[in-house]
Amino acid sequence: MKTNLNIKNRVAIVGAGLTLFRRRMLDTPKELAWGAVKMALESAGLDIKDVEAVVIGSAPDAFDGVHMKGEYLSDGSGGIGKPTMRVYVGGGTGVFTPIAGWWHVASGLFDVVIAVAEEKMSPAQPHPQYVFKHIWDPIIERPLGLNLIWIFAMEMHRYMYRYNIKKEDVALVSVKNKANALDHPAAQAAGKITVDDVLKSEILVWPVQRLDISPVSDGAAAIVMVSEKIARRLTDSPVWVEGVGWALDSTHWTNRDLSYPKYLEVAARMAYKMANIENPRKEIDVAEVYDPFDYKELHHMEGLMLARKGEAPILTKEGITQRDGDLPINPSGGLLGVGNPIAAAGLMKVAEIFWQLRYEAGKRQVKKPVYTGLAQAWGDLMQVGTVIIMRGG
Amino acid sequence: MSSEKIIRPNEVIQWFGDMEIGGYIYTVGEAGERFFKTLKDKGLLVASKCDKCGNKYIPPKTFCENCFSEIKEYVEIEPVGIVETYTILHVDKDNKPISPPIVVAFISFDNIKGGLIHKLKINTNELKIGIKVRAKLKPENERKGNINDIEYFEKI
Amino acid sequence: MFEAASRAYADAGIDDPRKTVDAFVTCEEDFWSGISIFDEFTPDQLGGVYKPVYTITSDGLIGLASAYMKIRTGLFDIVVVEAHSKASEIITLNDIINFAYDPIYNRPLNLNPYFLAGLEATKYLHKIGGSRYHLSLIVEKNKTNALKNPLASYASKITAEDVNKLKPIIEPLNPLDIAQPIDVSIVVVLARSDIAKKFTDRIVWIDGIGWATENPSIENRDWSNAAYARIAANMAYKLADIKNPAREFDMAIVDDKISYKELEHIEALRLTGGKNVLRLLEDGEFNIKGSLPVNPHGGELGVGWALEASGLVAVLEGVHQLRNEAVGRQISAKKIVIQSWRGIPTTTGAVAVLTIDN
Amino acid sequence: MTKEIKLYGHGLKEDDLKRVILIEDKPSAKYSWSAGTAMSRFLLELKEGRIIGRKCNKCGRILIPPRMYCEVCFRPTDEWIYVRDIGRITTAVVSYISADRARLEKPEVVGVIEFEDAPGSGIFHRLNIKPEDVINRSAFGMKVKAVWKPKEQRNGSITDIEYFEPVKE
Repeated sequence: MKTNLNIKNRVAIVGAGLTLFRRRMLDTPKELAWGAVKMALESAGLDIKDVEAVVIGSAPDAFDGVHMKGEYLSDGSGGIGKPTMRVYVGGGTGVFTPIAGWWHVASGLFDVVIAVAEEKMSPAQPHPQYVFKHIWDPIIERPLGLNLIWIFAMEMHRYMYRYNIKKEDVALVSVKNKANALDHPAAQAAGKITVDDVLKSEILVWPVQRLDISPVSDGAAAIVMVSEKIARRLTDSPVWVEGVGWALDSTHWTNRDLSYPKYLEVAARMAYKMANIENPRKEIDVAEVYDPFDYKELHHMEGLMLARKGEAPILTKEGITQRDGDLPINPSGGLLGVGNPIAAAGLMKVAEIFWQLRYEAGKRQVKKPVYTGLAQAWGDLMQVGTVIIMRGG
Repeated sequence: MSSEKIIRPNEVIQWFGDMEIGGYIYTVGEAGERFFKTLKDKGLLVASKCDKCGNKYIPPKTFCENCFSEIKEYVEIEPVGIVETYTILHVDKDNKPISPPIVVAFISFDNIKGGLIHKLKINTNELKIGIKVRAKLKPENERKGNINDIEYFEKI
Repeated sequence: MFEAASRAYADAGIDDPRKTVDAFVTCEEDFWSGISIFDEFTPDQLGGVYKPVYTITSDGLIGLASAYMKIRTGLFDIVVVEAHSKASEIITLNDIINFAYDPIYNRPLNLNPYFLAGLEATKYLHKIGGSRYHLSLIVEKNKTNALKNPLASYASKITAEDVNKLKPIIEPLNPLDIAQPIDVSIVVVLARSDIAKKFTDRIVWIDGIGWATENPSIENRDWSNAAYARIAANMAYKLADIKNPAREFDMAIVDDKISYKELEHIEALRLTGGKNVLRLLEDGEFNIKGSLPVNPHGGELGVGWALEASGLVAVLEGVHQLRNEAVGRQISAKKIVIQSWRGIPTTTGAVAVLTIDN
Repeated sequence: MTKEIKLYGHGLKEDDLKRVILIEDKPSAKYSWSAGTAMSRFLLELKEGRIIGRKCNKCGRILIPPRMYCEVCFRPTDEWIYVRDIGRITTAVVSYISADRARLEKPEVVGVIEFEDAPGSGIFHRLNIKPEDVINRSAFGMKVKAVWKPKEQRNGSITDIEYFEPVKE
């Protein structure tokens, strides 16, 4: 990766908003987007007329049930009469949306940009899972009746086999995140559960059980991104976007080693280089890593080099990733606890780091002092990593 | 900069498939609930009204396009409007000929932003921009709470 | 896609894209491809494995705008933009277009999705005082221009009189008013100015670019102005320091997915200089030999509708013209404007100003 | 942003669906994809009971499924190479649910098989092995061979292979 460090313009996040995350919502997708954008603008002290451009993130059109979903969402997103574009990297979209927001501002073309992510999965019948039938290669994979949980189970099992990880060690992630979510106002799947509850939950595709998985959800999230001069005018506590990175692996997932997310390492190295981070384990104070399944939190910690290969379960067991630990991971409650409206869930993570770095997370505020935070998402065919690094003022 | 015109060689296999699921069920939001329940029960249209900038919208919106405020106020109106523009369709969705052709219009309502797209039952030589039309609703017991509770608009 | 990418890299003087290119953009919608999450299938064919690759679910010119922004940040030097159409693989094209309409207020009417074009065309012709014959003139011009373009699939020697005789399908439109789909793959290599000079001496510059969405709700949009094109043009003109668009461009490529749109877009781009757009059309000013040639390559009516690659088809023609490679249709051009629109039912489009050094 | 803040949105319970307005649609989205040169040959060879890959002479990999270009070297691949239908399991799982999330009576085992003759190249398929061997992880690294459908039943599809099953080392 040849990354040019001549970044001309700094970019700050000055506001964030969320809707509730729920299994199904009455509100239309554009109304959900509006709810999140409205809250983000109010928290930034800005009006819709101040917004110069809009970036929309949303995962497959086949959930909301509208072709050209970016068009459909543009009014609720605040994009009427403005430069508006939708970006898309599958499940990684939630963290990619603010990366696109970053380049809108860092290009010098815009001073105030909204990044909004929305997903309404509930319209898809008879179950949103059906949409995943269509993410496979139509010729060589779909005829085998491939199921989304299968592919993740295959990755999970390869990872567990490679580093000799026990199921109960993975389950700790689910226990932690669902408990963390008890303090989150948007949460859909918070709860006090035990490792035993996870191990006794319905076996879907061994080694995946029901409580290893995040729910399907409707919801939206938004942030306001501004140039340095606007940030200084608006707030004493802007949160700076200091590093962005993303990378895609080959489409051919059966030609990869599934035990390690190398694409995420590539993405993370890009972001760390830009943020001048040499030792992520020491320099990242708090992280929101993508956890649609409990093992993914561990897998991603390793890809982000926050833990050595095979070490993430040990850190988890030692309590280091708890809110009062030395490396708090997913203090929001993550996708496992707050819910998983795909793109919105990724942007929710960015919003959480924003609140953590401003010490505005209330009961979710991590114990240690925080200066540098990271949010990450993952998607496509287990092939894309998206990373954003933020610093407090 | 380069382009490639794709010509498919004969030895390449065609593979048929779809990107369908069991279907979709859409909820209509708070404003949609007001609109369709009023249409069904009273045969009236509902506009939402922004109390900050005064804009009224049909279809009703829960947020104002102009000032982005939340909208909670609704007003009911008679289903009478003006034809803003029209077209005559001689083909159906699959481009198959239809006879008689269908007239479709965009109808606006007095002092309200937006309007409705719907079918128009009219003698085509009377068809022009600016004519006044009224909605012809299905009988009350056949209404289901969707846009087809209006059968068509007709000239008054 | 691999073929188009390889040739684009060769054309740009890039020997090893795996080393040289910093990021890759693809422009596509899932329902055009029949794959939920099309982004999965992009990196391999472009040379983008383990690189920053992403999809813009929009027209190629908007993808180009995203690449332009990325280079301006200073983070990237060389970004590749790809867009394609495999429309021939879509069996139920009209159903998919229909699926872009609002599911609550529009879709249950179960109409041919081009009803919106019929409504807009009626309103627009009413506003400017135009007639069916004006639409036929546009069809004649573009299909005839396309005869000289090897990429064109719908070229013909048809006259406006013949077009006028066709039976309407969606009044006032007849089948020749609507661009028909083609398959194509286009790859553009974009580089920061100082870097570009190391690779080639035939650089085409993006002096300005802009994009905009007007209003997705069809009930709340402007029915007789292409507001999205006007907003996008204002942005692009500001960046390119264009003060008098009617006089500064040697030619224009505007979106003509439906015949009336060509006129609407010419007006939105402020290319008429206060003159009546119908008179300019009647007088042949938009012909290849006219004062402002518009769509000398045949537009989409002549070349075909390339789905999200439409904007890059326009860029391609712009590059050919500026580099003096538009055999048979060459216009002496140093500065041109190109514009794209995503088609019904959208109000999204982009505008770019392209130039070449003397 | 604390727990006390009121967020926008109106959640619906299953029961609420009876009282709210619902609009239904089932779009038609049908395609005829072109399999491409490499995949077409692969499918035709499956019909003959053979597995074929494309070799990149620069990095030396044999790509399965085959591609006409090497994504690592970004150059055209050079030659067609048949590989034996024998490989090793790199990962395997036991599915108790169908693709439609219905409970299966008999659990299914699926996994990725890396071909012995083409290191790094694997395909996804069904496995005829015992679920216990997956759960106790002895399936990892196991040597397996394709079991083909009878020739007359093959139609040039990945399902021409019924499954892979263990072979003696």
